[in-house]
Amino acid sequence: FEAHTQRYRPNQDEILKAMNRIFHPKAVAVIGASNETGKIGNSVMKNLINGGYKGQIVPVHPKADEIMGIKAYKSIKDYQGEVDVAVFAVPAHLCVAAMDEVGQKGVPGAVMIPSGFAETDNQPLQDELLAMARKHNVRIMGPNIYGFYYTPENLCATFCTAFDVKGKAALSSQSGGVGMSIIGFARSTKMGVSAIVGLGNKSDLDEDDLLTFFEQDPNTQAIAMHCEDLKDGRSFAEVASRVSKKKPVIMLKAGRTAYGARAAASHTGALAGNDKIYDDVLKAAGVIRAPSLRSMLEFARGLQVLPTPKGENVVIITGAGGSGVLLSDACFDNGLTLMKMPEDLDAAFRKFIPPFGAAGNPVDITGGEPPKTYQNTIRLGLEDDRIHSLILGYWHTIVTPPMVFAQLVGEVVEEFRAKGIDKPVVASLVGDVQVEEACQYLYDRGVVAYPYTTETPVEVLGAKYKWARAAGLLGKK
Amino acid sequence: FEAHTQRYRPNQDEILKAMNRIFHPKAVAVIGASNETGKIGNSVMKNLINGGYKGQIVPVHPKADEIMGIKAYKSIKDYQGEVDVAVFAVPAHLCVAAMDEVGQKGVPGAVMIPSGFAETDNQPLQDELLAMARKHNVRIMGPNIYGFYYTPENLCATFCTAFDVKGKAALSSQSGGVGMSIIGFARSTKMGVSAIVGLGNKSDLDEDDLLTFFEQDPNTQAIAMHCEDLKDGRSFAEVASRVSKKKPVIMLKAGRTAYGARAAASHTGALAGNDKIYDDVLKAAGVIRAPSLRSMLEFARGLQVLPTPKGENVVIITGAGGSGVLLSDACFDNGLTLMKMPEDLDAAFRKFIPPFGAAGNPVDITGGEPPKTYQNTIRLGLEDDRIHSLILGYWHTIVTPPMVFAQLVGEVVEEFRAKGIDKPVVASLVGDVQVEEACQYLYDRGVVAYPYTTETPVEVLGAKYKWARAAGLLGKK
Amino acid sequence: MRAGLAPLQGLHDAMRAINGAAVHAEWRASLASRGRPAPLAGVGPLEERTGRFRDEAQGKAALAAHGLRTPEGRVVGLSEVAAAARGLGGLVVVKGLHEKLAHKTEAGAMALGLETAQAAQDAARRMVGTVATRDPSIRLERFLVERMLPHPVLETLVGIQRDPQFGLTLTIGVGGVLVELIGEVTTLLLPAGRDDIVAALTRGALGRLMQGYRGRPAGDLEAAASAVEAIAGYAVAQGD
Amino acid sequence: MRAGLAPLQGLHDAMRAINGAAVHAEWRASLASRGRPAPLAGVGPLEERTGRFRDEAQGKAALAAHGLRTPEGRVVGLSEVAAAARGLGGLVVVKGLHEKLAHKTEAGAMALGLETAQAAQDAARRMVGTVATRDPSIRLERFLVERMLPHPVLETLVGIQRDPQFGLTLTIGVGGVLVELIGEVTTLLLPAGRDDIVAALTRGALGRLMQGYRGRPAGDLEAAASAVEAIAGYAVAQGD
Ligand SMILES: CC(C)(COP(=O)(O)OP(=O)(O)OC[C@H]1O[C@@H](n2cnc3c(N)ncnc32)[C@H](O)[C@@H]1OP(=O)(O)O)[C@@H](O)C(=O)NCCC(=O)NCCS
Ligand SMILES: CC(C)(COP(=O)(O)OP(=O)(O)OC[C@H]1O[C@@H](n2cnc3c(N)ncnc32)[C@H](O)[C@@H]1OP(=O)(O)O)[C@@H](O)C(=O)NCCC(=O)NCCS
Ligand SMILES: Nc1ncnc2c1ncn2[C@@H]1O[C@H](COP(=O)(O)OP(=O)(O)O)[C@@H](O)[C@H]1O
Ligand SMILES: Nc1ncnc2c1ncn2[C@@H]1O[C@H](COP(=O)(O)OP(=O)(O)O)[C@@H](O)[C@H]1O
Ligand SMILES: [Ca+2]
Ligand SMILES: [Ca+2]
Ligand code: NA
Repeated sequence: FEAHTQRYRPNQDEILKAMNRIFHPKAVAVIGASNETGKIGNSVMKNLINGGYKGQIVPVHPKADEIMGIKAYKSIKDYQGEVDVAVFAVPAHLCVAAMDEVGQKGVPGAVMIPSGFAETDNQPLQDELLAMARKHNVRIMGPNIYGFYYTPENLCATFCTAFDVKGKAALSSQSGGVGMSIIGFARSTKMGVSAIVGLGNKSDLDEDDLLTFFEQDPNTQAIAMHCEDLKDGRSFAEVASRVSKKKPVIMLKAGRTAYGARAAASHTGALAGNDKIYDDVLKAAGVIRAPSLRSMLEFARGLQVLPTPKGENVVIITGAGGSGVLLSDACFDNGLTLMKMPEDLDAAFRKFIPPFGAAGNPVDITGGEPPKTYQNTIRLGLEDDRIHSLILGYWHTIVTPPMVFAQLVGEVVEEFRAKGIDKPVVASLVGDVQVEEACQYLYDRGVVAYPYTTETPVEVLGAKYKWARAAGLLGKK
Repeated sequence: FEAHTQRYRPNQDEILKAMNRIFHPKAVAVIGASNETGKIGNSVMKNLINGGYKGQIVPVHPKADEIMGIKAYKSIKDYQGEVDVAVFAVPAHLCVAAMDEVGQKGVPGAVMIPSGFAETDNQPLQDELLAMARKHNVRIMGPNIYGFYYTPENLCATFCTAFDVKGKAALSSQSGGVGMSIIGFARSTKMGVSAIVGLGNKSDLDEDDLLTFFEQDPNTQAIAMHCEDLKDGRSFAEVASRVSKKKPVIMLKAGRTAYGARAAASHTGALAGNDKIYDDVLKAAGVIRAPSLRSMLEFARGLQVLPTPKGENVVIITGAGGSGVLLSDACFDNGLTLMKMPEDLDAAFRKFIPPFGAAGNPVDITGGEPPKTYQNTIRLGLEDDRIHSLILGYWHTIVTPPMVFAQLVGEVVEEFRAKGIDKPVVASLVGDVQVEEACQYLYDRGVVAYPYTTETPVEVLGAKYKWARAAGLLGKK
Repeated sequence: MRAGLAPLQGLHDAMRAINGAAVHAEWRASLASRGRPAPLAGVGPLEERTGRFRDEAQGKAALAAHGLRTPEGRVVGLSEVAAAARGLGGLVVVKGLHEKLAHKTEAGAMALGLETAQAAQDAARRMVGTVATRDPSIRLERFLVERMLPHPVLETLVGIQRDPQFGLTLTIGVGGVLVELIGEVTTLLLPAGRDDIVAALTRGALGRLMQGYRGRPAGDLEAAASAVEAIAGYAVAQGD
Repeated sequence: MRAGLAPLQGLHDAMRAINGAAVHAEWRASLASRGRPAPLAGVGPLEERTGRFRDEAQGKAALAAHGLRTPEGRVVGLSEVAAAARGLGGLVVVKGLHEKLAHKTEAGAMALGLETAQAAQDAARRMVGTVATRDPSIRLERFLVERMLPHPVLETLVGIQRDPQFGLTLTIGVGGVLVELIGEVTTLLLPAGRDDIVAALTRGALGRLMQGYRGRPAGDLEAAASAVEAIAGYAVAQGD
C-alpha cells in the first residue's frame, strides 16, 4: 500500500540519531562562508556568531584562512574534529562535489540553502545531489531553503536575521515566504519558538522526520507545519498519529482548492492532491488543520502557552454583553461546549454581579464593574472544578482600565497555578489602543488574549480542544 | 406582511430631515453637563470641545452658570436659539422629564447615553421615554449607548475619547463593547471613519434609519453595522436593497448560532432569529455579511479605499511562490476568478521574470528579484485592460526591502490613477517586522496591504467583489 | 444551521399556518416533468383563524383561484372511504387526517397505490388501528381519499413561515425524505417576484435536480414556478 | 470540494480499479435492513492487470473468499439471456456490460424487475439498440443476468482509490443517485480497522440514514461493516 513515490525512509531510531546531531550539533560547517557583506555565506556566519551558538563553527572556503575571525578550511576534510551539520552557501552547480566531501567527512546532515534545483526545473541536478548524499548517508534539508533555527542551542543556521525569542513552538515551512512570515510574526508578537525549519524542495528530510525529532524534543510542546504536499502521506500519517497523542500537531495545507493546487503544481511541482483525502487522513491522525496562514501562526503561538483542559465545560465571563454574544457564536463555530450552568454555581456567580447582569453562561457582569467583580468571578471560574476552561470578555472602562484588568487576571491565574489549578484561560479585549499592551502582558503570562476580536481567542482555544480530544485526553465528546 | 413588532416608521424624507439635523447640528445640548472630571456629562463636554466641533454647545445643568467655560442653562428651554440634538447624561429616572423639555424645545434628536432601561429589565421606563419622545416627535438614539461620532463635523457626541481619523467608513454597533473595538481598531490602524454610532437598545432609531442617512451622505462610502437583531427586518431589507446599490453595506450579525442567539436573548432580549433567513434576506438585499468582528472592521477599513473593479479578472503577482499558492486558495475561498492568462499577456509577463519563474496566474516572479521586476510586472498588470484587479505577494529580501517595495507600488498605482486607471490592488507582505510599516504606508495610499497573512487582503477584495456583483456593477458572473 | 425548519407536513398543516394558527409549516409540492401539468401531492381540509374547518372543496377552490393544481380527492368518514374511492376510479391514496398528525407517513396514516374500493376501505380501517396503537389518544375519523398521482420527477419543499423579524416568508428547497440531509433551502420575503422564485428553484442542489440530474428527467421549471407562485399568492392573500 | 470523486460505477469497474487498471473507482453496496444478510447490488466480470478477463464465477469466488455476499447471476451472450433468466428463476435484472459503459443506468444498459425469461431476452435486445443509438461505437455483447434483490434499505458508496500521496484508500458515504448532492464521504487509509469502518458508517448523513432516518427502517450496521470489510480486504489482497 505504498504511495506513488518511493522515498528514502530509515527506521525511527536512525532518523532520530541523525536529527539529534543536526539539531544539537557540536560543530557546524559553512560551505561557502564569506567575508563579503550581503553574501548569503556571510549572513549565515553572522547569524551563527551573533545568535550565540556555543559549538564550533567551521567555515569552508577555497582561499580564505579566516572568515569573520574564525579559522577557515579549504576543505571540510581538513578540519580535525567531528562535524554534525554542514550549511551550504555555494551555487547549485558546486553542491554535488561539495556534498561528496561532506559525505566523506561523515557529516550526518546538510542544510541546503542554494536554489537552482527542482524548483528551477533542474530535477536532474537535485537527483544527482540526493544520490551523492545517500551514498554517504547524509540527510538533506532542502534544497532551496532559508535554513533553520533551533533556539535551545542558540542556533541560527540561516541567512535571515538572528532570532532569539525562546519558546516551545516548532514551526516548519515548505516555502521561504511562509518562513519569513513565521520569523516576522514571531518577532512582532514575541511568540516563543523552539525551532523554525525550511523544508523547501524536500528532496529528503520532510515533515515526518521533523515530527520524529520534535516528538522527543523536551523544548518543543507544539508543532506547526506549512506544506504544499506530503511527499509520503502514509509515513506522515503513521508518525503524526503517534506524535499527536503527545503534542499538538498543526498543519497549514496549501493548495487546498482547485486554484491553489494548480499554483502549487506550477510553483514547486507539488502534487497538492485531493483535499478531501488530506482532510480525512489528517483528522484521523489527530492533526489540527489551520484554515489560514494567520491561524497557523496564532495556533503555534497560543497552543504552547495554554494548559490542556481537563474537560469540555467552557464558561464565558464578560463585561461586554455584546462580546458575550459574539464569543458564544465563536464557541459554537469552534465546537466548544458552553457549560450548562448548575443552579448552585449560577447563584454563586450572581452574588458578584449586578442584579440585571445576566447569569447563566455567558456570565455577563455588565460594563461598568470595578476590578473586584472581574476578580471574584474569574476566581470562582478557576475554583469550581466543574468548569474546565474560561473565556474572558473585557470591556475598556475608566473603572477598570486595560492594564488593571490584565494585572488582576495575571495575578489570579498565577495564584491558582501555584495551587496546582491550571485551566486554559483566553480573553478578548475590546477598547481603545491600550488594550493592545494589555493583551501582550496577558499572553506573556499564559493567557491567550487578543484585541479587537472575539473570534481569535476562541479559535485558539478550539484548536487546543480539537487536539486534546483527538489525543484522547478528554474522553468521548 | 408586517413583522411582529410594530415600529415607528416615518417616510424616508422625514427620516432624512431629522437625521440631517442630528448629524449636522448647528447646536448640541448636553443634558447633565458636568464640571466634575470622570463624570460622563463632563467627558461629553470635553469631547465636544476637544474634538473641534464648530457649532454651539449648550450645557444644561440645574445649578451651574458655566460648564467648562461655556454658558450653561437651567433648562434647555432657556436657550434662545434652535437646538438640533440633545445628548443625555443624566440618570435614567430623570430622562423622561428631561425628554419632555427637550421635546417642548422642538429638538429633533436625542442621544440617550444613560443605561437603566430595557437592558436592566426596565422596559416600562423605556416605553415611557419613547412615548414622551414620540409625543414631541423626537427621534431617539439608544438608550444605553456610548453616543456617536461624525467626523466631517468634528462631532464627538460621546463619553469615549475624542477621535479624528477622518475617512469614509460609517460604522454602527448595537453593543458598547463592539463600539469600543471600532474606536480602538480605528485609532490603531488609522482606519478612516466618517461616523461611529451606538444603537444600544434601539428603542427608536435603528439600522434602516442610519442607512437612509448614509445613503446620501457624501462623506460616507462604506457602511458597516454590528447588530444582534433587526427590530424591523422588512424595513431594513427594503432600505438596504436600495442603499447597497450605491455603497457597500456590511453586516456583522451576532447571535448567528444557537449559543449566540441564546446569549443575545439574555443580553438585550434580542430575538436573534433564524440565521438562515437572515442569511438569505441579507444576500438578496446585497448586504455583505462579515463572518467575524475582525472582518467587519477590516472590510470597513478596506472597502472604502479600494476602487470598484470593472470586471472579474483577478491576477496574482508574487515574489513568494508559496504565497502564490495560499493567495490562490484564498481567491477560491472568496469566490474570486483567477484570470486565465491570454497567451500574449503571458509572454509579456515572462519577459520580465526569470526563465524558471512560473508565468500563468499567479505570475511568480521568484524571490530574489530587484524592485524593477515588481515594477514592470505590476505596471503591466495595471496597463492591460483585460486585468481588473491585482493581488500582490511580496517577499522580504535584501534586494527589495519592504519600504522599497511599498514606495514603488505606491508610485506605480499613483501614476496610473493620474492616467485615470484605478484598479483594486491588494497585497500580502511576508517578512520581518519592517513589513508592518510598509503595509501602513501602502494602506495610506489606497493599497489594501497586510503583514503575515495571505488571507485577509484577499478576503477584503472578495468582499468588494461580492458587493459590486450584488449591486449589478459587474454583470452576471 | 438549519434551525427552525420544522419537518415536512402535509398541505393540511400548511393551510393552518397560512391561516395564522402556526408559525412554521412546510409542505411538499411534487413538480411534474417537462410538458405535464404540475400536480401537488396532498390537499386536506383547511382551518381558519377562527378554528372553524373549511371543507376540502373550499380549500381546493381557494388554491385553484391562485392557480394551483391539486390532485382530485374528497374528505370522508371511515364508512365512506370505499364510495369515495369508487367515485374517483383508478388508483387512489388514502390519508388519515388528524390534528395531531404532523407526519402521516411516519405515523402509518398514509396508504398509496390502492387499486380497488375495497382495498381503500381496508387500508383506512387498518390505519385507524395502526395509528391508535402508536398513540392511543388519536382516533382517526376523517380520511382524505385522493387520486394517486404518477411518481413525481422531483419533490420540492415549499414552505410558508411567519418570521418575527421578517413577516411572511417563502422557503424553497429540495423535498422528499432526504430534504434534511441535503439541507439546502432558500428563503424569500413575500410577496416575491417570479424571477426570485425561478432563481431559488434553479440554485444549488434543487437546480441540478431540476435540470435533470444524472440522467433523470428534467423538472418543468415554469410549471414549478407557477405552482410556487400560486401557493405564495394564496399565502399572501390569507396573510394579514 | 469533492474533487476527484468519479461518478458511481458498477462493481465491474471497481474490480478493474482494484486490479490496478484505474485510479478511481467506486461502487454501491446496498445494505440490508437489520437481521437480513447484506446483499450487494451488481457484480460483473473481473479484469486482471494483464487485461485478461476473469469470468464472473471467479470474481464472485474471490469476493466470497473475503466474505462478501453478492446477488446470484451469470454473464452471457445475447442469445443466452433468456436461458440465464430461466435458470435463476423469479424476478431478474439484466445489465449490459461494456468497457466504455461507466454508467449503465444512464446509458440505458440496465433493466430491473423482469418477470419472465422472455421479458429478460426482450430487454437485452432492446438494450443493444438503445445503447448503440446513444453511442454507435458501443455494441453490447455481454450481459449480466442477476437475481433481482429487494429494494435496499440504504445504498452506501464504497470506493477504492489509489492516491499518489496516500496509496490505497477506502471511501465510504451515502450512495444512490443523490450521493453527489449529499456529498459526504469519509476516506480511510487501507488496511483499515473495523472500528474505523464502523465510525465512518455511523457518521453524519450516512449515520443518520443507518439509524433509520424519518421512520425508515434502520440499516444493519454489522452486516454493512462486514460487507465493507470484505471489499476492503479484497482490495488489500489484490493491491501491491
Ligand atoms: C547559494 C547562493 C547564495 C550562492 O551565491 P553566491 O554567494 O553569489 O555564490 P559565490 O559563487 O559567491 O560563492 C559563495 C562563496 O563560496 C565560495 N566557494 C566557492 N566554491 C566553494 C567551495 N567548493 N567550497 C566552499 N566555498 C566555496 C566562494 O568563493 C564564495 O566566497 P567569497 O564571497 O569569499 O568569494 C546562490 O547560489 C543561491 O542559491 N541563492 C539563492 C538562495 C535562496 O534563495 N534559497 C532559498 C531561500 S528560501
Ligand atoms: C447617565 C449616567 C452616566 C449619569 O450618571 P452620573 O453622572 O453619576 O449622574 P448624576 O446624577 O451625577 O448627574 C449627572 C449631572 O447631571 C446633573 N443633573 C441632574 N439632573 C439634571 C437635569 N434634570 N438636567 C440637567 N442636568 C441634571 C447633575 O447635577 C450632574 O451634574 P454635576 O456632576 O455637576 O452634579 C448614568 O446614569 C449611567 O447611565 N451610566 C451608564 C452609562 C453607560 O454605560 N451607557 C452605555 C454605554 S455603551
Ligand atoms: N395523491 C398522491 N399521489 C401520489 N403520491 C402521493 C400522493 N399524496 C402523497 N403522496 C406521496 O406521499 C408523500 C407524503 O405525503 P404528505 O401528504 O406530505 O404526508 P406526510 O404527512 O407523511 O408528510 C408525498 O411527498 C408523496 O410522495
Ligand atoms: N440485482 C439487483 N437487484 C436490485 N437492484 C439492482 C440490482 N443491480 C442493480 N440494481 C440497482 O441499480 C443500481 C445501479 O446499479 P449499478 O450496477 O451500480 O449500475 P450503474 O452502472 O448504472 O451505476 C443499483 O444501485 C441498484 O439500485
Ligand atoms: Ca521522510
Ligand atoms: Ca427604523
Ligand atoms: Na504561476
